[in-house]
Amino acid sequence: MPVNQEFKPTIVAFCCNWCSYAGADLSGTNRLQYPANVKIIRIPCSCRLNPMFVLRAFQRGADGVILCGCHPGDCHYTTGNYYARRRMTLLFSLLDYLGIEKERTRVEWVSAAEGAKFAATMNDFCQTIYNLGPNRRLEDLRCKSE
Amino acid sequence: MQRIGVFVCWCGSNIAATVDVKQVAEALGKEPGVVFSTDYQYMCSQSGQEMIQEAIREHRLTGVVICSCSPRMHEATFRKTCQKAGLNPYMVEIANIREQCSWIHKDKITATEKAVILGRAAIAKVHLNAPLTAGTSPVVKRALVIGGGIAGIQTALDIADAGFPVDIVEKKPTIGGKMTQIDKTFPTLDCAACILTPKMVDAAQNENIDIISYAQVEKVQGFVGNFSVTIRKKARYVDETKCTGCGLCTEKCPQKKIPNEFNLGLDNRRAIYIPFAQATPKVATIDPNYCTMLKTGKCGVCSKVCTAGAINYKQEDEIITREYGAIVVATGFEPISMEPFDEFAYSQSPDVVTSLELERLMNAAGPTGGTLLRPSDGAHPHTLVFVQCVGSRCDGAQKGKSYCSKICCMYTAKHAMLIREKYPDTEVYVFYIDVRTPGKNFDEFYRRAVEEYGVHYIKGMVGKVTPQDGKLKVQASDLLGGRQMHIDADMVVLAAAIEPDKSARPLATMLTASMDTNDFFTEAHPKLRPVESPTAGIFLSGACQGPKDIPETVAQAGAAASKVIGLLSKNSLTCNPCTAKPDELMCNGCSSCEKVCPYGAITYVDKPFRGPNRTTLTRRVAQVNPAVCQGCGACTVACPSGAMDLQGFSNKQILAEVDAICR
Amino acid sequence: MNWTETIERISGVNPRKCMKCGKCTATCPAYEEMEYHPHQFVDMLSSGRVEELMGSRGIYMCLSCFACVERCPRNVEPAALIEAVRTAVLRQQGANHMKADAVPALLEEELPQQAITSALRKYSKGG
Amino acid sequence: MQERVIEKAAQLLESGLCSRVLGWKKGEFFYDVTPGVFTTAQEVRNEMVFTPFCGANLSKYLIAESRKEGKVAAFLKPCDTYSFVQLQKEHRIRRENVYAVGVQCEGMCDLDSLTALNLTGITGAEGLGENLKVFTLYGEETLSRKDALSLRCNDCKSKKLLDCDEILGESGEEQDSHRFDQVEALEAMTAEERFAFWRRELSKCIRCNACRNVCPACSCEKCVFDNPNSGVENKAAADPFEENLFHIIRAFHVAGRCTDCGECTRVCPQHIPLHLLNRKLIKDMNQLYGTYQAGADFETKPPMLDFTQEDPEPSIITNGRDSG
Repeated sequence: MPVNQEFKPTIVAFCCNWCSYAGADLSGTNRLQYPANVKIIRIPCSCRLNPMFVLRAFQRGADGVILCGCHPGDCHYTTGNYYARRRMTLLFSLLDYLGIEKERTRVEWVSAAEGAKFAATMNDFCQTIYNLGPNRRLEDLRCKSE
Repeated sequence: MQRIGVFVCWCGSNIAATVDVKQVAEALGKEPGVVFSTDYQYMCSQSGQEMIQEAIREHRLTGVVICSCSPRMHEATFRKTCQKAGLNPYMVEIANIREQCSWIHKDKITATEKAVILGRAAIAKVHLNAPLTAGTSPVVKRALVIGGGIAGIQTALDIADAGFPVDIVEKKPTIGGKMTQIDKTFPTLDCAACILTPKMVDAAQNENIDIISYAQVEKVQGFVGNFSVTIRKKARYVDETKCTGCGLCTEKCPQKKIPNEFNLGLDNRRAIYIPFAQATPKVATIDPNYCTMLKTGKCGVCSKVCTAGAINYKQEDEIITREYGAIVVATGFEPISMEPFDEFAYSQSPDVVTSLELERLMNAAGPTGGTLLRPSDGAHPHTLVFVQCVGSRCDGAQKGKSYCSKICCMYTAKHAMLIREKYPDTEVYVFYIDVRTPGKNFDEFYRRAVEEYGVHYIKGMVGKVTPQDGKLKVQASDLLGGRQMHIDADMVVLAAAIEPDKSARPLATMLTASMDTNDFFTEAHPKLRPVESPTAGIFLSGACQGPKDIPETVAQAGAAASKVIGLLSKNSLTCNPCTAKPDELMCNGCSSCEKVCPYGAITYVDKPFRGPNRTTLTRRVAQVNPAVCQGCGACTVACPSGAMDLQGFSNKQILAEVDAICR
Repeated sequence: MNWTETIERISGVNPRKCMKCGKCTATCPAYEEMEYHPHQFVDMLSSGRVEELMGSRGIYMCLSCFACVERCPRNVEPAALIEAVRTAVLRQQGANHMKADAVPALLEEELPQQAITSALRKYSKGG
Repeated sequence: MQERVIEKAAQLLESGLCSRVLGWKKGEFFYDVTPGVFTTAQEVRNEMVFTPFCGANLSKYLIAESRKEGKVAAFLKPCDTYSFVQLQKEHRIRRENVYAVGVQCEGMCDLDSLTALNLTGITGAEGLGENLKVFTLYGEETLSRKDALSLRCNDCKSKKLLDCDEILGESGEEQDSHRFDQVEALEAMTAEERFAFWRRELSKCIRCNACRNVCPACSCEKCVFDNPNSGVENKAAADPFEENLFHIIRAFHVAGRCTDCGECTRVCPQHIPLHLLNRKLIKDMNQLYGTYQAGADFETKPPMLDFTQEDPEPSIITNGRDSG
């Protein structure tokens, strides 16, 4: 993925501790490369992700935020990812409604055995964000319209 | 202000190869609050840990950040290390700069830069860590084994031996599982029933073991040490306490034409049946789909005939709810369906059978009374063709399984040997890709089949089987002989691939145990923790975790039992201290959190609060039971006022990590 | 001219997926007429003996009945491979397997018209 | 109707059934009716009103009032009763301390709806049954009340009076309002247009917190924006983004609890159409998880605190769907 010098996207990945964090580790153990722009924050379950954290990441200059969790039905806490699924769907819909590019946010279910899928998802997401360019809209949603 | 120590690990060359550890240590040393920063080849080694303890004492550290491998690897180690040095174990944070940094980036500059950022995030988090102490929760001294095959029985026996009560829940009317359908077992050729039935009787008579047969698990709640399981015991329409198992009713029942699942449909049984002679519990069961009395209310022959008066047509499903400290999954396997493999004409000719069906045909208690006869015309077969790897080692996408089913080579060698020994006039061909007999005395067993009993092992595959005028025209390739063979066979036996029992899927969701793409249960660690599921308190025994033969199953059953005994012998478990904690001053008492809590750990109470000008207001506030809460965090997001926060992963900590990463 | 690489590109077959079980050869109805059999196509491609395969007469005996593709447990598609070998042969100068003037000799009353046109398609470049 | 309301209030106070009455009080201007608590029948007769400008939703005040000693009577319009039920569902109101009087509502007007009819120099207005008499410097004007209804009353979703101890007039029925038209219009725009629309609207926000203070669903003991250790505490926005953070987080917090009463837009001094944010979430929730009206009953679980195994994946948004 050609990352030219000027635009280095910052991508925050929230990974649930039981499945996708283990999936990330597995892709590491298999030495599957994905861009260094992705930084992973470990949360106990995908249901721990508060929309505030996603907005805070964008506010602090992140260009893309992805939430990885267990496949529905696989959640260590039985129902965690079902709530996360609803919350993220509404958050993405609201951001899209405000005119923010909807490709900047994504949810992906990655199990502990899917190291390859994790790496592939990160590569694909980085490429999408790289094509989208830096995150301008969320920054200046406030300044005067032309 | 926190006094933080940063320790960057080389992990030999795993990290140091692509991350400049010195630069990372130096960069993190400048972060606010960091008073000590160093690097070392192996932080997790004895000397590495001593270095940490030394630094804690010397620099009076209040927080420790270790940039090393994944926390899933050594979080526990480093927490113990710091605890020994007098630091609260939850004041330690780990930055994963190996699996999520050094191993996945080749360019040293970017990898180092990322390692520094990850380190900063960990430092930002540790600044806001609060010392936590793990609470304890009681352990219910009773185990549950789901599945009554050899795996379940062996696990239950071992647990019962250690003095703990254990329940076996078996879906079928009797325990015993697949092994009861098998004739002889490899490599010793002793008869399956002879070595299994004593264990079944043991299990039945053992006062610590309670067999709940013809029942399925419906609901599982709670967590390790405190599972509450709801079991549905299906109605048998026969009173277990009265029935003596005499079998009179099974002879008199007018409904005769029901395919007998125990013999895989090769013969019929009655509407009221006992699967086989040594069934445990030896109690008749009425099949509601076929019994005319239950369907139309006209018949009742069995209740007239029954001397013990055990028949009760009004019997209802019984719901049993019990508390357990540990659960062992032993749901076993099923051969896959042969329908998609129409090139072998499995559904066109009764003489094309799977290996399990062959077991029944050769078994003394089987439909043909032990003599091998062709299902089509009952004649004695003279040429048999065995086809290996049917559905195994396939592409796995369209049809068949991608894995090797492990047990087929051995049981095919066993079948070939037994047939050649009992009927020397038969010709036996085995078409194989490669024979895999890696166990103890296994290869010698296979060589005996070839050398002593003259079984024709041909490296090649059967391409097509066409049933024609009473014979099966087999067209196969002989790769070593470089020829295409055409054999007129009397019977073709398919070594079908095996897959997990279908009922395992809903069970996995109930137990929050995850499954791999082939629906086998995923173990906590393939090499180091093969008999535990990632969910604490759930253990795996037998083929539900992957294809395996009886010796391995029994070994794994023993291992699972020892893990259960290890768990049940504890009076209490230290539970996860990272639980939710409400801030009562800000709690609205709106019970949003209670609605999303999967464990029901939240209750409400009216508490007095100081109101304006010295009045007291009583307000409804939430309370979390730390022993029940597992720390998932669903409530923290459902709570609008942010009153509910999760210790160890608090809102402020995660926001600090986000800030550190995006800075 | 590196034939192995071109044939892999044309056919899209990955010979490494083959586990040498021989099921394709077992189901091949034209086994007797060929000196190299379907499992050998794959093996020869992966061991670089493609020229030898292109020289053999057997590649024209394949009926493209696709039984080997249907039955292969690893989805290796030997038929697609041999089709690519035939195409590679035809692409060479003047290497048409069936010349136009040879056709009348092969004609028989009951030979369906379709057989001739499909043979021309398969055995000559012009098709 | 005003006389009946005043009579009822006075009668409740004199009979001693209630020690206080929560109703609408004459404000400084005719269109500026403020909520008020009356303790004596005499106060009620002087200051209590029920004019076509009583837009205020009184149920939020019951949180504090129901905790005090003695019973409080409260006059609630149909849309207010939805908030009343929703707050009870969240155990915020002690029902036993409240005597709820439902008041039939013909739809309320406000200054904007009058000026929209380019009436100038308005000095007063009076409701006369079906129509409205407006006094201006240049003479009187009588028009039908329907034309002067405020925006939210035009697409009123229900005239039903829920959980009332007594009703003045009748309790109406739910109406299929086209309240999502504006949301659909916005969704039909391209992302750039939507972004420009919201940038223009949200840039007007002066963080006066009026929308939060009036919203019955936004009634936390201590709001996350006022709480120093919430991590997102901010009074005035430090950077451009924090303005929108406030509105997005607020919309998210009330998701599933907002009864779409429209108070936020009514009180916004900058006339930002804040209800369009909440309505968008309500529309999505109805579309994705089944129609749900907050405060309609006491049992059903709000969509954000519930789930089904078959919920659509978030990619339904990111990979695009017909946003209509």
